[in-house]
Amino acid sequence: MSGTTPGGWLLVLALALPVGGMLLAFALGGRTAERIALGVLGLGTVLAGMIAAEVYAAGAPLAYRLGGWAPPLGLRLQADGLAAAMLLTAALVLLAVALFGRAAQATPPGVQEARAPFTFWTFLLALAASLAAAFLGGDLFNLFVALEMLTFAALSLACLDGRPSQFRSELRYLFFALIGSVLYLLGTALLYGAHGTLDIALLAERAGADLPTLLAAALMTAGLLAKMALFPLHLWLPPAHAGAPPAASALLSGLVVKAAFVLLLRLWIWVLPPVPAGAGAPLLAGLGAAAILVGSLIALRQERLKLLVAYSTVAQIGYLFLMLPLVLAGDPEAAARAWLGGILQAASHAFAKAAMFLSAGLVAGALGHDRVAELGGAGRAMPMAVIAFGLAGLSLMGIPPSGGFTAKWLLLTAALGTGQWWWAAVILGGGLLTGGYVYRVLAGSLTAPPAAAPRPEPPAQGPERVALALALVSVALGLVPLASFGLVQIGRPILGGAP
Amino acid sequence: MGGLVDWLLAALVLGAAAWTLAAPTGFAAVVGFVGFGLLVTLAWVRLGAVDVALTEAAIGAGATGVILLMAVVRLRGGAEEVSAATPGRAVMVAAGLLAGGVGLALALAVLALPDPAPGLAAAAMARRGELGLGNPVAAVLMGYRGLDTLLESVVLVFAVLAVWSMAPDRRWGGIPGPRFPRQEAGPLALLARLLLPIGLVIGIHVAWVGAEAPGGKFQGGTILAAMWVLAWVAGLVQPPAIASQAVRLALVAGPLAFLLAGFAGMALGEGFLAWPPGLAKPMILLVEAAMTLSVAAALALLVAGPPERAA
Amino acid sequence: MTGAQALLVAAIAAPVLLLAACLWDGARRRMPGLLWLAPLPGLAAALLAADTTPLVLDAARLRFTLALDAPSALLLGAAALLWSAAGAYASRYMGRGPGAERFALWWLITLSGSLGVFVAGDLASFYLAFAAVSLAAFGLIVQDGTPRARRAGEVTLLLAVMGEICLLLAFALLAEAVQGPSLAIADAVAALPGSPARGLAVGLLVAGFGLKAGLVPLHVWLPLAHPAAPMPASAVLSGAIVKAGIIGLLRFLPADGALSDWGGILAGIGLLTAFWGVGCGIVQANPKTVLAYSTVSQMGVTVAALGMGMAMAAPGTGMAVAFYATHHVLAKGALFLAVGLAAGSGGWRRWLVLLPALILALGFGGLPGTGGALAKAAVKPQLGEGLVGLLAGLSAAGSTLLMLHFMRRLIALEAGGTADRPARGLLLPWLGLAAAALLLPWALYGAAGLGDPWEALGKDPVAALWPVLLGAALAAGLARQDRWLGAVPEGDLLLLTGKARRLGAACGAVAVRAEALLRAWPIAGLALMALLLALFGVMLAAAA
Amino acid sequence: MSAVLPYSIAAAALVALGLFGLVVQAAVLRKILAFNLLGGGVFLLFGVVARRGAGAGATADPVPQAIVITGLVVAFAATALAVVLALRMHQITGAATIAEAAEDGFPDK
Repeated sequence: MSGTTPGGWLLVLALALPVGGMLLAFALGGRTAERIALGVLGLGTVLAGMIAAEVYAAGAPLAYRLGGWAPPLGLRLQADGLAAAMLLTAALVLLAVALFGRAAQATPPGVQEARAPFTFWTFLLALAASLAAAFLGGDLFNLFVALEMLTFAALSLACLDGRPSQFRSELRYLFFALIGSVLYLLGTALLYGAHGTLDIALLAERAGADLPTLLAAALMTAGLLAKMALFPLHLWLPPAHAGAPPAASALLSGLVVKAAFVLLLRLWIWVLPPVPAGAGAPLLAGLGAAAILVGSLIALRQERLKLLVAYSTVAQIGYLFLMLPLVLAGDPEAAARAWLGGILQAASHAFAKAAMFLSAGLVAGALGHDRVAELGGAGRAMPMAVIAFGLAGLSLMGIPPSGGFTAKWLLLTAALGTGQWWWAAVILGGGLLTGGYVYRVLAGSLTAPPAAAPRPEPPAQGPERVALALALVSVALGLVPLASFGLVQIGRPILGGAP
Repeated sequence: MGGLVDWLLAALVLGAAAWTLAAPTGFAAVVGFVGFGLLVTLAWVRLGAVDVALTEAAIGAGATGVILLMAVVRLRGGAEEVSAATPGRAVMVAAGLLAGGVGLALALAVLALPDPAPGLAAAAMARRGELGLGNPVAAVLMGYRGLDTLLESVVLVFAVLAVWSMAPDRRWGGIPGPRFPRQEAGPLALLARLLLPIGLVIGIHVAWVGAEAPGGKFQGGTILAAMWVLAWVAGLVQPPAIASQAVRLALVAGPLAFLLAGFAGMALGEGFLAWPPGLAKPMILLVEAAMTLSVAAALALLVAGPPERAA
Repeated sequence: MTGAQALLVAAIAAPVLLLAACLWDGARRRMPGLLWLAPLPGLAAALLAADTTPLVLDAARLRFTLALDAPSALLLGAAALLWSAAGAYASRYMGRGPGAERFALWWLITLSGSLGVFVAGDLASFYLAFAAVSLAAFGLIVQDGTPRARRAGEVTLLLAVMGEICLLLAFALLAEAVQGPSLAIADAVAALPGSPARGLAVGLLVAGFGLKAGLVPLHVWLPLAHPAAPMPASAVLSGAIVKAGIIGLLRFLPADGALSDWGGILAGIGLLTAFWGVGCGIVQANPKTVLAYSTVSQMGVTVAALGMGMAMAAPGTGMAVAFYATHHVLAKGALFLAVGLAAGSGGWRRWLVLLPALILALGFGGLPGTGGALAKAAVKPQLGEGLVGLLAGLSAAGSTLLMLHFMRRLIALEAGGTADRPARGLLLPWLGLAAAALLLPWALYGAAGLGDPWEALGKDPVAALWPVLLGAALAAGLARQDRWLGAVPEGDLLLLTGKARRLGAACGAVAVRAEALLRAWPIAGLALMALLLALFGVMLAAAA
Repeated sequence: MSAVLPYSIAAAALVALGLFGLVVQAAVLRKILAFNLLGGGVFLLFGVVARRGAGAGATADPVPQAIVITGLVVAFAATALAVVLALRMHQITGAATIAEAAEDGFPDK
């Protein structure tokens, strides 16, 4: 488990490439940063694809022992199915956002370097590096550093517009994220004190249901929930995600919250013993259910498009937690379904939400506002963006044949299979509410424009295509035969056993 | 009577912390915090962690204290807003109970930690020779857990750029922080002139000895940064414009050198971030030198803040 | 893959490919004129591929299965015919331009789903097809963009999504009941009676499909939506799309007596729906609304026949019900086309519309010699005896009354000038479809294995005739009672939902206020710490 | 080993104080201070863990020590960022707290 596997060097490259790219982009500055970012993210997508293929072909996780030191003393990088799938998702979304940003975040002509574009491109690479570190890390403290990298990158991207009103919401974001980090770190201190290691695989063998381990798990979980904005800890998310420029919002909503979720899974599925985990999981899933219902209800009543999409993220995060009690219920078949369903939900939401924020940004940019009640004419002026929003909405609702549908179907049957029908009710009710807010936007943008309104400026085709492509990927995930998703099961510990 | 000293120190630490929370003015609170940092430094010494004590003194109390003091001067007023936003008694009581509950649970968990404590002291001591390092903490930072250190030095670059990016658009590329008038005479100027050379020597020394004795790049870099801040506040030096290529290179030199050394390990040694046998010590010293430069530059620029003036 | 299986694929692929072709501007501009072509492979499949071996792709995990049993083939053929005729009608009716192109897109999506439900052989593809036909119909309904159409579309969409939710849950229960990974409908139906959640699953299926088929009280969207859509869309909505619900009930509920208890319940709901539709329909002024209520009533009869068949475990119920529904596909579709023509023609040409319409209309009451009479004869084994027989006869009388009311409202539409001639592009599809509705049942009766049509009609002429006469007499008696017109609004029971809407709005307001409170910094901080301690406590308690 | 008991209790109490301060103190500067107290408690806990693991010639387990050094630098960077955000907010809006305010809206672009 701790040795380097064939193909392990891919993991080193997947992490070192964006780190090095970020440093070079920062040093060289200006337009070079954009060029480096596009190149690195393109290469990163290839690497992520190779890693996924390698894991799938080997049927076992890839691992790399850093510096030749074996855990517990040394660190290792590892890519199981979960990491490979999330890495690939992240790489694709990052690349799409980079392509989108070529128009929106170009350095203005006549300037050598400008604040927003330079920050955007450098932090795009920074985000890629942070995500790679978070997905591939095999040590809980190393993952803490990755979380901190992520916080800095995300915060700066959220601040990109530099609007005066933004600093307050970003401070709220920063403080909450910092509390989350510190609680997480506190947990690692207890775990190290109790077990003398922070390596996940070793902890999985050593951790029992003792007092320090349980408190550590509670602390780290609370910290990660704060970073994921699980209801009712979501105070910072709507203003931060809605206030950022579209390209940044797409990353924040689509990817950043997922990184904390992967850490949460590492903690709950790998480290924690099944009995306490099984007892705690319904609590988390209950909050997830509340997130789905409250978040969707609030989204339904938002007057601003970007806030609506942000609250939709609050709701969709809730779905991720429904998988916990299903995976931990003790039925291997249902556990495999729920596991796949949860990860598919994370991936398809990443694509769909990125598509939604990008197209919402295009619509808002063209109309000059993002009031939901006054979207008339948007469908005529930019059909591609509105179609992208609609397709992404279908995926979020769980309408077939979308990735969201397959995800919800898997969670649904797992819920029924383990006799936990109440989660099924939540999944379905959430779908209905989601339909409500997606409908509001679509119906609004398909009406005729008010007579007095100026004709909206149609956006450039390129960004519109990117948004549409992301939405199509989110839908196409539902057309992939389930058997090909065996990837995500690789390396998942079967309940009670070692990984 | 070590026990009594420790109890006293712990009580003082808590007292300073309570003062920091309850102090009537922001300035008093920050002063309390600096005191807290110094007391915690002593605690680290008592806990046998001299490396941490140095870092705590340099960064925890020193550098943090400096930016907070500079902030408290600029953050004036707002008393009404603060009192309006302060929660009512019910929330206070609830917060007290819940925070106390967390503290209590934590204390119980610490007491329940296994005895003898599992740990990696023996392993870390045993294998530091392979790196040619006498200081086991340095062996952890540069060897066993090198990736943490690499990523953390990258975090510093993130932080600097994040701070810069808070500037208004038109100030991009300009000079960070306020301008301090040049002090030809007076205590500050004297201090700066006297301390500067000594500080530089101490900083480089601390960074240098880190391989064998307590010390290292973070502590050394912090001392260097502190010297620069002193000279800046005394008006002797100007922060460089953030568009300057030299500044950028200084910031990324450390992590970039670490990364390259990592790949060298892939080519020559056991893998990424492995130090090639025989070359370990010189390469580590080289990387540490670059890291010291980058840490000093990053900390100094974090203190200076976002660009506020045109270059 | 055999040729017959290829036809099954083509039935779905044709509209999907045309849809894909719309990505090109040239194809999109021409698409309104090509709509009539899209269902033709489906028609061919119905004629040539019935009862072929199911086509199974990716047998490993997620099975994608196409299958066509005899009852489905019957309905598929009729639906394809209606879609083709209505497509030709739409080509002239909708004209050209962006509006017509948009209409064509929605049309093709709906069409692919509408035909898909007949040939899908596994739960996943059936659900996909059902979702397509339910949700895309929205686009057809709101085509005109009027507030009325929009409201109708919204109600339809809301109920359609709720129907989808019922079905999704039901399908999940079915998939759970099946041993092994198979998602084939046949396996699911076989496992249903023994499933632990049998009652819930059947209830959800009835709700989901009944909603589409317009069973009371889930019918409220139907009289709103069908009249609001443009004429050709109304025709397919009432003729073909509601049959997605019927085919669902037919294919998912075993008719072999395993669910005889549910058969009785279905029969009851069906008969209630049959009379409800008549009662609400005869006070409507708009002929399209009258037709929509007639659809509600007719679907009630269809479901009643199915329910009685399930209760009695009567052999051949599937075919009989499908035959009854097939007649309705053609005749109701044709009548909607007639409404669009009646206003635009004058003089003697008006009778080209009114006369066939009258015959078709009376056919719903069972006028001897019509296709409708054969349809009634087909379900006689299920609905012919005792109290149920009497009720069925009374409902047929009601249908006669309702359809005569429809004819009166149709005639009341302002006639065109004597020189106004209906466009040929509208007239030919109408006449073709009307002829098919009158004649095809004669050809299909024997082919469907129901016996000799002449013999069936000759068997009990009195029982066949009294409902027609009673209905006609009632119609004559009520001929001048126009003051009741408009007494029941379109969508009758929908009136009662006002309170629910207000309650929902209040809940939303409470949620908004509560959420705003939770977003206050100190409260969120308290929540974080409380959550931490709760989690710790729960886990500690479980571990101890 | 008894020497760690006072610091264990101090660490737990610091965490409680820091959390309390972060939740109830309104002024941004006080929140930043509270965050640092909270962080100090966490690091001190690592110190306790390190001390408990002393042995083999090390006065304290070097691994937690290295973790604290890394953590201290990260915490400083976070503090610097928070200070800059607070200063910019104060500079532009004059605000000294992050209480929800009416103008937390999303102005038209």
